[in-house]
Amino acid sequence: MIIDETVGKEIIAKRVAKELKDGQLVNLGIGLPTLVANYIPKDINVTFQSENGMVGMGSLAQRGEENINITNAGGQYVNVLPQGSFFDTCMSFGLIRGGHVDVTVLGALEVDQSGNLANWIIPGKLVPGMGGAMDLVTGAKKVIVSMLHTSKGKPKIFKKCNLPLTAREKVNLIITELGVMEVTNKGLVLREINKDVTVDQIKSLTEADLIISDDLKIMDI
Amino acid sequence: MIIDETVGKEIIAKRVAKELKDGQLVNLGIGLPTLVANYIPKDINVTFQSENGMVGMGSLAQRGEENINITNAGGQYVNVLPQGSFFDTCMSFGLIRGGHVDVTVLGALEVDQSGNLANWIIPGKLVPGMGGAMDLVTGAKKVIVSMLHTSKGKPKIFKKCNLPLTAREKVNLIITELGVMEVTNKGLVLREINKDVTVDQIKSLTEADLIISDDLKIMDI
Amino acid sequence: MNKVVNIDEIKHLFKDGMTIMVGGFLGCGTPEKLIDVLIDLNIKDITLIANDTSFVDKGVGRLIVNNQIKKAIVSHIGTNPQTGKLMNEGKLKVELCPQGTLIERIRAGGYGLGGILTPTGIGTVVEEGKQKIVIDEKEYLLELPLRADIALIKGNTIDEFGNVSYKGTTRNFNPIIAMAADKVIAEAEKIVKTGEIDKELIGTPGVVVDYVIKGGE
Amino acid sequence: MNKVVNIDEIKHLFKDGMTIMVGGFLGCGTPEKLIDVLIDLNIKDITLIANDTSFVDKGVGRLIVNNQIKKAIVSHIGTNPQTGKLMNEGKLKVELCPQGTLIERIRAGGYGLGGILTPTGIGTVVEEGKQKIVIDEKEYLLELPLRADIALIKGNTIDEFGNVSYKGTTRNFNPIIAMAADKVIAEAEKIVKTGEIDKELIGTPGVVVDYVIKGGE
Repeated sequence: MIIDETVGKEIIAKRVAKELKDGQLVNLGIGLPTLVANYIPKDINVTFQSENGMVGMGSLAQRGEENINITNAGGQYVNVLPQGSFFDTCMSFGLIRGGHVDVTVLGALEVDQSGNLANWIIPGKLVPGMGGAMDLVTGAKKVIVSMLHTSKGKPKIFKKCNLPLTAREKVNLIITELGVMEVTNKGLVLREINKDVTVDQIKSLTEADLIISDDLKIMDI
Repeated sequence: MIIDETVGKEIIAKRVAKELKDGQLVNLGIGLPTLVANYIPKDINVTFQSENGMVGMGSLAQRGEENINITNAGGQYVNVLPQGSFFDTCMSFGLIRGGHVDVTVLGALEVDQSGNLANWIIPGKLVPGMGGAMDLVTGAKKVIVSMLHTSKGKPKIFKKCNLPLTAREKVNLIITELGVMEVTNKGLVLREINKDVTVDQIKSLTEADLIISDDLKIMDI
Repeated sequence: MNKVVNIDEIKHLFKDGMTIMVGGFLGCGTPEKLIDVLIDLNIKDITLIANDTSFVDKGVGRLIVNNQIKKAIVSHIGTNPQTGKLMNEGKLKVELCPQGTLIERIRAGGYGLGGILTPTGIGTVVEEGKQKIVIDEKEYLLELPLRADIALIKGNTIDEFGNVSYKGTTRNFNPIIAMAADKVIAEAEKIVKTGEIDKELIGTPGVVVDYVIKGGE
Repeated sequence: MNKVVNIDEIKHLFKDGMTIMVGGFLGCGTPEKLIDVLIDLNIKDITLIANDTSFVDKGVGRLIVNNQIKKAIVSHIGTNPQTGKLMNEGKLKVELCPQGTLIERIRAGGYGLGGILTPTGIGTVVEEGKQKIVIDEKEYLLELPLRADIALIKGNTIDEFGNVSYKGTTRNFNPIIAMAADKVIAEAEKIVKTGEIDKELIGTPGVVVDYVIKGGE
């Protein structure tokens, strides 16, 4: 590990937050993506969707202040903000599939240079199910994969995913603690790099072919 | 005309009302079918749907007591009963197409012995559009055509409809001032006859082949 | 985030030849002030998607009378004689669609579905030119999605974020068309601060609404 | 018309081998008292249609643990380890379906549609064995309707006629499954006289509800 895991996750969350724009509707996956909410720039207004039936989701409810009728997609009690509202699952996935969700941020087991994503099953081992992930990746206008660059040193960004896909060629951006990679027609382009790592280090930790941007920048966090 | 038109309409409405059962959800078309609401037996509870977005529709609103937010499918101000509720057009036609509406009662330009119905267009003359009629006839569990037996003496019940259809083979029952006819696999069966007319009279006013029920009864009104 | 604007701030959105969806059922639940705007701007060659063409002096019926509609995709035109007249004169194209099919086509457009399979219209002229699909030995028509450039919706109370609450039978097409257009303008009877509407009463979430204007009460 | 009944009056409705839909998302919005009834009656070989299999001690998760489910059609089983265990042992069949597809399939079953066309699942194992339809050069999967013998829904306040109001995120599958089953049983936190719920708050019209029972608060 070049960068400590906890620090890495914070770097990822901060960088993802900078991708969000004023007025957007955003769905954050469970786990690491949830951290993004902590770093939204103060001058922009972003609304979070929770696919179990809410927009305007706020923070986790404080102990003792839980409303048992308001949960997030992980089943935890959450607050709802003034602009928020509730709806059924049809409407929730209408927002998702219909392209009303501007950005979805998800973790990955594997992602590849064609924008394929695998994050819902390891056959024979782990079968949680796809939940809303397939719809989110298929329907959201922009799909950001946010994850640690490797799994205990093993690459997670491939030329071609090995695991069953969540969706085909839908990922737009991959943000890890080491850099920012964009899926383009030409392949996977490294746009930004963490100031503490080298291009060679990233390449050695990435199975995919990385195209280095002519305009490579230091990761903006 | 064997029977006066106004009297005829009352006979039809009364007889249709007897087809309705406790607990049913019923959609009454504009015009003659609307009169049915006046004759519902007191001992049964029937709920009326209005396809513009309501169940539990009551009577027309009294002048001066109109709520401009509550109209029927004809655009008139109506009352809503205690069991009533409102919804959008998707839900309204979900109730209709999904078979939740037990009975739909409609008028007809033409109806035939196979259960075909034509009531939305006279090409080159009158093109009101189908509105919700096609969905109602296709989706309701039971389709009752209620109409005067003839149009100024000309038959409206045919071997085969001439006008463009509203739906194919969906009509279950035809109720006119002269009798009650059921669409069966074997053809159109005359089940009941108005006490003031003869079978020959009905036959002469019907272009369709009428099968006379072995158990022909006097019309129950 | 305050989406409440004056009429002047939305005028630039309208262009000749646009496809516009308008809420309402025979005028009930139609944003009349937004119809006024279309009339004032005299926007021409509109493709109108709505339940019906209302009455000559009400709702979208006024756009028909004012010759602003090129094509109307609706379920019913019987209450507005001018629609039939213009149609017969070849000045207005009318595509009649069963009401339940029409609203599901709009929903499909807004919900990212490729189309709908409905039994309605089988065995009628409605099936002409359409693909039929057999499921479980029953025939269904494949009907295609509809979307618009702009949707004009009417709400009762709307907050500054664009959350809309409806009353009575004014809902009809409104909550559905709000999902199926590139821009959504909501006309309110009453505008309140964000958060002041009981959340259980919100029928259209503000996230799909772009502009809010104040209409009549 | 009063649809409020005691538990004893609905017991006869349940039979081994039935298909049952249950509302709830990880247990939020699940009718726990109706789950109790299923457990008390020890109904076996149920085909369960729900969003997920919840947790071992909550909602439909309890039916999994009690070995009452033969097949589960759900979008997610990750929060209930027993589901995966029984599945691996061949004692439980699990059909995983994307959440947005699952709810639209149920809706199609309740709304009389022949199926849905969704882009979700294209290029994944979900498309296996399914018909693909190309609309406007884009591929969609044809997914088939789902219906059940019984739907068990959870509402907040319900009136005697069966009109249901929901709160917060307890809606999820509830209003949709209420349309897609031969019998619908609604569990209320609070029961009121018909007409006492603000009509604008009614999420499921009583006309589709057959029985109302009082649950916990």
